[in-house]
Amino acid sequence: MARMKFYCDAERCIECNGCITACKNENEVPWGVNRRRVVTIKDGEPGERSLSVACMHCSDAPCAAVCPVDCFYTTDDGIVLHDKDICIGCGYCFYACPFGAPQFPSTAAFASRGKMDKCTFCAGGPEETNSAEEHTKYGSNRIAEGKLPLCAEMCSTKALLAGDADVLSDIYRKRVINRGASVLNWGVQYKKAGIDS
Amino acid sequence: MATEKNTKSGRMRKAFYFSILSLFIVVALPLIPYAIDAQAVGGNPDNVDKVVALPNPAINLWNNVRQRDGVIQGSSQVKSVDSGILINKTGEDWRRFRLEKLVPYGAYLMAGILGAIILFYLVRGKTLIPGGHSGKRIARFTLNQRTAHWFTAGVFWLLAITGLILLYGKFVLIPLLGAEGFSVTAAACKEMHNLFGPLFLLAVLAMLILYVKDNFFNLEDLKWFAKGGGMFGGHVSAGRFNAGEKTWFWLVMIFGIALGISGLILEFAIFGQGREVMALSHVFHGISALILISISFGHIYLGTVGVEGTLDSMTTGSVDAAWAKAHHDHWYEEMTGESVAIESGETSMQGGMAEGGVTSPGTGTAT
Amino acid sequence: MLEQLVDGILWDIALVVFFVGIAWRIVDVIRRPGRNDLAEPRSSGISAAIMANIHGFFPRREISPQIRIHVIAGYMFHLGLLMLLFFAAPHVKFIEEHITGFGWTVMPYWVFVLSAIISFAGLILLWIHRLLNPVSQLISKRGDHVASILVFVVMLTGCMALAESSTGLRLFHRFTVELLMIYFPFSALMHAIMFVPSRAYTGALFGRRGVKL
Amino acid sequence: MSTPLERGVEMLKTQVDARVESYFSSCINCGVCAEACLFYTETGDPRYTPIYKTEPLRKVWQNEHTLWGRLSTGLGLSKPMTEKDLSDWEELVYDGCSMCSRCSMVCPVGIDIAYLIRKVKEGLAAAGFVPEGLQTASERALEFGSPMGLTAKSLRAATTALEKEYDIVIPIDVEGAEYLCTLSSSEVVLYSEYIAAISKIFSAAGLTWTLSSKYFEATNTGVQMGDSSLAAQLLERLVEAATELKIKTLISPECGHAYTTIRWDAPNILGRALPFKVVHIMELLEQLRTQGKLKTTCCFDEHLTYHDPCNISRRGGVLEQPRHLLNQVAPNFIEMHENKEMNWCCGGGGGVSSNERAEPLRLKVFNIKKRQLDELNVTTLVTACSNCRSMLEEGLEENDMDVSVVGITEIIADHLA
Repeated sequence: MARMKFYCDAERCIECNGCITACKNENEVPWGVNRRRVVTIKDGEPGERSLSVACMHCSDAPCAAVCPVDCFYTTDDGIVLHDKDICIGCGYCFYACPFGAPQFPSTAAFASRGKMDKCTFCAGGPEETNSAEEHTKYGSNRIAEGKLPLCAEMCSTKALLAGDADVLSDIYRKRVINRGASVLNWGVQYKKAGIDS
Repeated sequence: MATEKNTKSGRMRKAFYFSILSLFIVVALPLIPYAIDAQAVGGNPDNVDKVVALPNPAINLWNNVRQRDGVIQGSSQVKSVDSGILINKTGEDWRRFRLEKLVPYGAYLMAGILGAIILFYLVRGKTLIPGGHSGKRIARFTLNQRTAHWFTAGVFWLLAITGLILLYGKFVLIPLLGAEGFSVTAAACKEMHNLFGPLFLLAVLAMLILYVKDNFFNLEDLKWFAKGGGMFGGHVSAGRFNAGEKTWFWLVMIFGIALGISGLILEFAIFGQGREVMALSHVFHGISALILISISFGHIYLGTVGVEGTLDSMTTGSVDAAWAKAHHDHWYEEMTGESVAIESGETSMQGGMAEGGVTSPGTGTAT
Repeated sequence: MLEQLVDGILWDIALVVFFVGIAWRIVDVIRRPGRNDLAEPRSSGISAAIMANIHGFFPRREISPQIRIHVIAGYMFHLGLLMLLFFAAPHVKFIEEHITGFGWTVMPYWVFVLSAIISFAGLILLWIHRLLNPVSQLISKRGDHVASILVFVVMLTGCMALAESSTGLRLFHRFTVELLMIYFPFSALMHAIMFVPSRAYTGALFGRRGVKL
Repeated sequence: MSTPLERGVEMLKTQVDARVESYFSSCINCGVCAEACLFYTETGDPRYTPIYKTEPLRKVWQNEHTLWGRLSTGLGLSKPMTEKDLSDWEELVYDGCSMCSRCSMVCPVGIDIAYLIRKVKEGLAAAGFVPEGLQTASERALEFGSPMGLTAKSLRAATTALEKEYDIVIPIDVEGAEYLCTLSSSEVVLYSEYIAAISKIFSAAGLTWTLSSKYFEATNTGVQMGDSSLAAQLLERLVEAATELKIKTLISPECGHAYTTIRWDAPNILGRALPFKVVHIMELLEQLRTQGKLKTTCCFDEHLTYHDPCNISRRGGVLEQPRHLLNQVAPNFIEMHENKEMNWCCGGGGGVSSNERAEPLRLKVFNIKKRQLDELNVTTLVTACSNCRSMLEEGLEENDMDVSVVGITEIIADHLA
């Protein structure tokens, strides 16, 4: 049984925002809704890094925990999805999520929040698979077609990886070895680069 | 004229019951179909399989990002609230607070105070007017004051009910109605809550203007507190409002305004306020709401079944002279010019307690 | 099933009762002896009737202090309600689809919220005042309370359905509206229409005598 | 023979016309009218709320003309009217309402409540629930032609006395005179100065005028107690007397309800337009002034104010004339705070004055007038209605206020050039 995850390699991400474009295009999300975003820290300084962030499909998702109407559920692939027919747009998941994944289409000034929208790992939603309704509500369902999320597929530097956690771990392990050091030992590897300073 | 009066108050009572009934119907009716199919299906099939946790490569990465204080604030081409923030640290604390503190302790608080009131009633029973009605009436509240009071009360309860449904529905109603059914209730409640919220702030401000005059504390109130509002015997004198009522008034003002402001911050998310601010306002909102609701039980109890003759002051606007003499002797003196001899024992003690109790059951159990 | 009932037959019934009922009430007034005034008038009764209808919207300076709450709450409720009724997006859409066939500009969401809040405040104030003020307490009939509560319920279900997320709530709102429409012609709610002839009659009577209402 | 109750209810049923229907259909029981009614503001008793006084008629309308009413009557659920109701409302309507119609001015949906009260009175009168003061007055009016029981003889006596006193001529029964002066009997008994005054003014202005010994009474108890048939009888006599003398214009005296009755209601009660013009004495005086036939000298220096008689100003429409006239002779004329169509009633209109039972209430509600006068501290109070005049005098005496009450005509007469 697979468990789907994203992994964004800060060493590779070049902040091209291709993933965002791919996502928007594939899922036709409305204006103001950004299921994925690229955050750059130390922009233009030594040690600049970029990360492509979206729903991380947590194993024990905080959003699901706080949701007052229980609209979240986890698929067999470990993808965290939600039911827009149940969501009441209270915004609690947005407060709780560490990654700022939940998005709300603000209807107007005096925004009463609309239904929450977030990255579905291109796995659609509770509606019938690949139905028109599913597409309008949740975007495309590539997983059902045996494909991975388009953002990752599109990533030109292969910084953004999507797929089964184990596979990702292997890839990542290989990279670390090839890179001759772990991204995790920032201190060792990048002292000269002065990330810590 | 007497019959006249009865029919009048009768009409009023009927009108009140009718309105409450219809409000209940409004909230309950749309649920029926869901309740039925919830029986059939038995909860919703979703949110099942919890997955075995395998280590995720991203975990280490994000842990590192976390530890690197100060640099979680980046920039992003995506322009929206908090889009530049790499990771939201307050989220977890807020979630913990809501699920592990607010929900359980709120429930304990309300249940505790309700229990205390019931216990108190069983022990003490209704506080009667010593010597019964004198027939002489003294004007207590003006029409405007009463209107403001009932306006506030009405809006308060509408908000309280909808708010509590949103807070506890997940644990109480979802098992009954299923997620779909409850979603309908919750959506309705959210809309009502949002629409009536601003009204409550206005109502509270109106109350402040109309009632603040006689609600400033004075030395007499120290005595009142010292004697615990007469809970432990002894006569407690009081002016127009006793210390208990004053405390209630200021609680309503402080928590009411806190509720209103935090509510506005939560409702109108159009001024770019971030998650931290919202989570914080939510904390304030929840705490103030639960405190006000719990203490209002005491207030309602003492205003209606708890103390004979108190309700009149808010319905007809006048009270029986004997009531005033027993519970607000100094006010009685300034209203009538007669002086009141310190009565000993039971009656006056109950008298003191009558209004004093407004907060005492609350403080009794909340702490 | 429930949907067909509420959206279909019940709605049609409500429409018919509403309009036929109102028409019947108006005819009921007209067909009675209106006894045209034989006394030779000082000034035109018709213009006075029209003026009376206009002046009626502005309380007389002499008693406005005593009736401040009636006036303020009354205007809050009625103006708010009119805004909601005719300029709320869903209503305009509905009218366009089911009645007129054409629509008009709708108010932005925040104006909607504002008018909803205002008219709720007005309605609650008016009703509480009716219950507390000894005068209106004495003269109020059962119908007045029923009307107040019914309107409140309709507005409440309306704002419950605000999210437009569930059919259940929408149907419930429409159901209450239909109840209101059926109740309207036979209740004090008729004042919404009858105030016009009433003001006209009185205005004419005083106008012909040279007194401005 | 039906019971009084049935007679009353039957009569009330016949009273429901287009206006009543529209008025009751638009009433929302807001209670605004109460704030305009001196009987409510001065007593604070909600039962004096104007619209509440129309309850009997409303009940009939409810049961006969509304769906719910018909349903519940059909099912026998509606509470039928009782003798008790009628007697209760007799007191409310005859003692607690002076038909001043101030409430009609403020009703947000424009209900003419006085009009409804008038119809309630029809019902009560038909059922015989009328205060005995009014009852006897109307009997006297039928028998002698005047509620005070004055006859032509007593009129002659009065006029001859006046002629001696002021050496003036008071023409009686002069055929073809231009003007016929009608009187309210209190003007013969209490305020005969009025008769002297008009005689002076008319001779000064050179008008031909006369009194009628056949029927001189202007007041109409039928209207006061709300019995249209009686009102019609009395009016017929008046019209007959007037037509016999072939006069062109009938002058309504300083009496409120007399003016509204003859000028505005008579044609509708009789169902035909009158063969002569009807003017109030003030209208005539103002007309003479503008024609230059009425020259006055200065000055009446007293601080004075003018009390609008409800039936002449609010319900009669004679608003500006008294002001113009007073400004001629009285430089210190000041207005009351609420005047013209929003004046406060003296408390004795609508037959309350001839109803002894109502006296305590009447004097209580006089407080409003007292307050109005205290604001102004005037020494003289001018009015144009002998009924108001006697009510005001009583009220002032009760509150021992040092204000003298005068009829406007006399002031003018005293200051003829």
